[in-house]
Amino acid sequence: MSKNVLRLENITMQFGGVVAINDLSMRIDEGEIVALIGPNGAGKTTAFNCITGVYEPTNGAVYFHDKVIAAAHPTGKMKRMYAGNDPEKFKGMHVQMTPDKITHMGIARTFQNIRLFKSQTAFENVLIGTHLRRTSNVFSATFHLNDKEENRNREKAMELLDIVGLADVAEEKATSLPYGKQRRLEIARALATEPTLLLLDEPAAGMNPQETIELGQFIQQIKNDFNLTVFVIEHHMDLVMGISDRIYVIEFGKQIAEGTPEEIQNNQAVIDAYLGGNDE
Amino acid sequence: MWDTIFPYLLSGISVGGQYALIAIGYTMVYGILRLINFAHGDVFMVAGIMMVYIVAAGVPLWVAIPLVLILTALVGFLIERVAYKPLRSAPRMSVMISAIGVSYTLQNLVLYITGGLNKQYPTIPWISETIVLGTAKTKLVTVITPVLVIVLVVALVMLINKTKIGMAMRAVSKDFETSQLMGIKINQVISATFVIGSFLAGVGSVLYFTNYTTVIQTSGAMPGLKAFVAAVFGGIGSIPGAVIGAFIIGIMENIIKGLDVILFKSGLIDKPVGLATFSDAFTFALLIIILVVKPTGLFGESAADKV
Amino acid sequence: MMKKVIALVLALMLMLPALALAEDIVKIGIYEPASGDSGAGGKQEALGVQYANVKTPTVEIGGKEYKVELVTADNGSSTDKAPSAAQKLVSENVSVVLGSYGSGVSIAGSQYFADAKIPAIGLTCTNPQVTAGNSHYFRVCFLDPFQGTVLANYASKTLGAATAYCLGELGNDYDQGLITYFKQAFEALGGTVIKEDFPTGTSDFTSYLTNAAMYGANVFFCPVSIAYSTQIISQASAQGLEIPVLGGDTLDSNVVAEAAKGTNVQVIITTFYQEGANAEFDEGFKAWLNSDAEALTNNGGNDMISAVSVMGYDGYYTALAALQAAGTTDSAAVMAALPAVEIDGVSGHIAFDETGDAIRTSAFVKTVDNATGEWLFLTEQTVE
Amino acid sequence: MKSKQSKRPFIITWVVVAVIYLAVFIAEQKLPATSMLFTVLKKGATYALVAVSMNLLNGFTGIFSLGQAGFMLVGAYVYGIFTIPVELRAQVYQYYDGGLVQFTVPVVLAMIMAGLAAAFFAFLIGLPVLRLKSDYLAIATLGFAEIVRAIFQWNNLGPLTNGSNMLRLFPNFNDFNLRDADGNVTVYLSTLIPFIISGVCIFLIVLLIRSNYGRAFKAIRDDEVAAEAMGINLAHHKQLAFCISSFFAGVGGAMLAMYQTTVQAKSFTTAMTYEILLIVVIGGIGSVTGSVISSFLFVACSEWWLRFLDEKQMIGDFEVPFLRNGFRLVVFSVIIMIVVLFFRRGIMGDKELWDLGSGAKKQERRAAK
Repeated sequence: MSKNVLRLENITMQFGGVVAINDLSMRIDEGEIVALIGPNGAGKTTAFNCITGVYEPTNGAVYFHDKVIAAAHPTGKMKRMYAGNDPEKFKGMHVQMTPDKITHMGIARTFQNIRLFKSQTAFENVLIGTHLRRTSNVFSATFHLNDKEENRNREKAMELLDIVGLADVAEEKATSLPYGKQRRLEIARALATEPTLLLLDEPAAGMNPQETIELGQFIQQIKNDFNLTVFVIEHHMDLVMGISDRIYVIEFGKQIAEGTPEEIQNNQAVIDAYLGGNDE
Repeated sequence: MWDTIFPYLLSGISVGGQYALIAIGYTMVYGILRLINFAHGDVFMVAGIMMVYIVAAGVPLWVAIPLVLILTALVGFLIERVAYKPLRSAPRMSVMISAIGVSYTLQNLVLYITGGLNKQYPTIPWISETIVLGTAKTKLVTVITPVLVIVLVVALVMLINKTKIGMAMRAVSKDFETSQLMGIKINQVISATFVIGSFLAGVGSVLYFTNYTTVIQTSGAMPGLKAFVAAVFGGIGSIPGAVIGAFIIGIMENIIKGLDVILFKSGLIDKPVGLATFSDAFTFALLIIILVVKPTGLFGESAADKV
Repeated sequence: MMKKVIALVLALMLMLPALALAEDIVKIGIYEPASGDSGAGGKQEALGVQYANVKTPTVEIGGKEYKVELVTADNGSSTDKAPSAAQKLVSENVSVVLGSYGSGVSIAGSQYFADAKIPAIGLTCTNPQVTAGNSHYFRVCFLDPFQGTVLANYASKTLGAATAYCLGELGNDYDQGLITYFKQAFEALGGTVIKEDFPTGTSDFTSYLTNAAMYGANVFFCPVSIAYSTQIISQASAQGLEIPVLGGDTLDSNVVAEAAKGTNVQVIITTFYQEGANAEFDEGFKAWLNSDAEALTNNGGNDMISAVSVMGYDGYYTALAALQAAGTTDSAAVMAALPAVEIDGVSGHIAFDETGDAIRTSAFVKTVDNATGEWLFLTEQTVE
Repeated sequence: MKSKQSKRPFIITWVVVAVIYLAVFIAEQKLPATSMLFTVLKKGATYALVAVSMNLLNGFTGIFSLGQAGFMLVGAYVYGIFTIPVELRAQVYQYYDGGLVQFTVPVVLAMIMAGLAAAFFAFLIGLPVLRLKSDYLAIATLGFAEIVRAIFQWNNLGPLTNGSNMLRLFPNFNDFNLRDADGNVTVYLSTLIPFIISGVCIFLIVLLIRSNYGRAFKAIRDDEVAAEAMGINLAHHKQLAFCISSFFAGVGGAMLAMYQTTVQAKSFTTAMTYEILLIVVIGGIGSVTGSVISSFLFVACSEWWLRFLDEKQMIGDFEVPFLRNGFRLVVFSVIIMIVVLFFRRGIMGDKELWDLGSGAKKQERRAAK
């Protein structure tokens, strides 16, 4: 087995009395494309938010390249309300990295409900993604002593736009682009942070079948070009089945299955819960 | 010791009650619109000025007081219609700036009308009388204020819990969009909120200016800010919170004013150190502390942001 | 409507210069607060100047008859509005400036007059800082070290006070200065002083009044703006304050007297003038007030004479004397002529010492008749 | 591939700026120094800097702070305290035996110290309050300004701050004029120098906004969650913007002190912050050019052009109604409300002077497509 990139151990996320994720454990290995699927409201985006540091999990730990990036156990008021397992297991190892720190370590993400910088052009959106790898400080930047780096970043941003096929709209306001292009722009922006793990939250939402097929090819291409590991939340089963090495299925915050696309397609629990009735 | 502290407590309770009546307006508007209505303190001041002019025009007090309260409610209603309603879909900062603009306008308008001079507030008989309470002498209004505040708050809470418009208010404050979809007439609810808030500010103004007797265009600014701090302190959006917060702020402020005396009398300091300088500053220090330690205030509920 | 207004305004602006050329005019600036905490006092002070201007609308300078035009600028009782108000007078090329009520704003505007070489005559700004260290600011009233001593003497010797509670507004140079001098004099007489400050915009003075009582003070000294003093008096009345309220010249206003009317708060102040001292002036001024509705409103609604109006009146004649002595409307020449000017004013003889302060040796002490709301003369106090 | 921004708009901008400075210089030599014009220009230059610094925070970083007056106060006091000539200190600090500080520093250094002191205060207050959300932050910073005001007036700090009394007699704008041996002014610089100080500071702010840090600030304004996900450290960047903005507010405070010739903590009120905020709004939130233009307009209207509204005016025998003290401010506030309600983008929206030329070109290009 190759080296694992991301590992979730017993993650539970509870909002007040509502358990959004319940004792979720998973691992993603280097070079894999792994998908997380499940019905609406199953807690997929919540899982992403726990990985990227937007939420602090109620219980459990997240490892990235075997380094803890989040670890918590129920405390305070939550101690009484906690409805998950193993409240004691992660005692004494409280870690909560901020999202920017996690991105800095090499996890980049896109958002389900596109969050581009709305006042800026497509080009500037990508350029902002290069900011975290800066060597300049606020003084050298103000006095434009970092021109070399700045030019390199500009070139890189342009290249990325080219790769996602948006070079011709570089100077357009990001939010004036059509939906599909905005999604690709989000990917370009995420790539600009030089990640090793890319989290895609429903990248095909709102795309037609043709675009979806292209997106699948595109994800595989960038995975190879940038040496990425990809973790994707998606509803389009064709896409999921087409590109994933492995798939996790969750329902009501709990994992109900894990395996290769073939295994998942034949898994009775999954069919019952998800594929059976409501294919979206 | 008690004799030393009691007069300050009394002053604090009195001013706290008046803050409470203003704070309710802040907290209700914030609950529904998520807007700090910076002009609310000025509505309070305008109520005072209207009273001065209406009584000066020869209207008897028993007509003037209800008239002022109705007009104040109307002022609140108009402000919302003119300055906030057109901005309903605008960013929050725009609405807040509009509120600051309204405050600026009201102050300047009153400056123009009064010529920038202090106006003597009409004396309202009975509640202006001096009474003796233990070691302290005070106006009767000091004692009436907290009682009246409690009565009004109970009435308000009943209104919110029992009536249709109250229910609508609660719904809107929980979820603006959804309640709109559910067919609640948002604009009516918001207007009602402003009318109630302004009406209470009007009541507060009668009590406040009976105690402190002069009105000028800036009279509303400080009480307004303090009342807002009280609303935040108690947990903005919560009416009982605002009231309790207001009493705490009022009492603390007066204790600070007398802190030199209290410390001096109890032998902790041997000469006054001028802490009264910080009577206003202390209120804001308290605000910053509460915001940092418990941003939702004493009784506020926290809500997670959706990502 | 809007168009009409704009048209009117434009027409007006075109006509203004034409009017100005019509006859010889000398401009005197009135640098007074017309709004803010000291607005009431500033307006009363300006009334004295306006009355004097009505009485003597022209002046002969260098053998030529000049019409005196008063140019007013509202300094808003605030040091941050003072510069532009001062600059407004400067840009109008006034020959001399009168004012201001309130020492802080006078100091704040001072540099602007100095830079433009325009002399200023302080009417009732009693803080020594106004005239100290400069050659352009003069003053016709007494100073705070003197006033503070008078008050301290009165409190200690006449009222027999041992402890004085002093209350001033934060950031008000007048209050702070006078309290400092009072404190020095009062402590020199063996008394104890407790001093506290309240932030600008305060209206709740109940706790400060409580403090005074708790410290066992025998007098409550609050030389604050009229706006604050009226509130202090009415709250003192509600709390049954049993000690006298002492104040400086700022409290000499019918507004304050009105506030004390019908209460049992004893208000004692020092001031420049007592109604009745000059019957001719009193009558003329009252007649003028009663003939002009706006003036009457600015005087607080009745025709009681405030000392500040008298100082305004005397200041106006001092300015005229200086213009005559200079023989020109050039402000620098007026400044040069001012130190030697002497007049016999309503408030007494006015002559300047080397710092530009009027030489004054006495102050009036007055109190309010609680039944009628009128000022009663107590004594005339002098200090060596 | 490099970004292909044309240099032309920038050249035009530089030319416009140079012409303005030249005009100011010439006007100052030729027109009487007492003209109201110079008051407006001096105060306008001061307010322009403060407004731009506030815009950096509110407009570019999306931090709704209302602490500007507080930081200006700190700057003004630090400038005053360290520049009053030693021999005049006894006079200024008359109740505090000449005060604690018994040395002076050069004006430029004092201005930088003023900025640094303000930035330091910002750093301290920023640690706790920058975590707060929009309106809570606004009210907390507003409260901070009130606290600072009280502290600087505290009697016990008198030897340093002169307590409740004003600071004065420090070098002001008129001291920049060159004089001959007799004290007569040979070259007037009292308006040009504030223009230069303010211009240099604003230029620095523009450079910052156009750097990668400026982009990060805008990213935070547009979407905090996304910005954080892009690796932008929110706390660090917000603190940075807050301190830089306060630095320039502090320098602006020092300039205001020079303009006013006196400093009094009492006058740095919330109303001052509101005024600056309204300037920013009128100019356009997110436009440096807009803030600058609207500062001058605002000051000119309030101090000069609309003054006539405060006085009785006669046209022949006809007295124009409504005109009396205070009317100016009523008209003024109505204008502001109209801008706030109906012209929400202000004068410039989020455009800059150098965008105006290229904006037209972009449209051409779009049309060509």
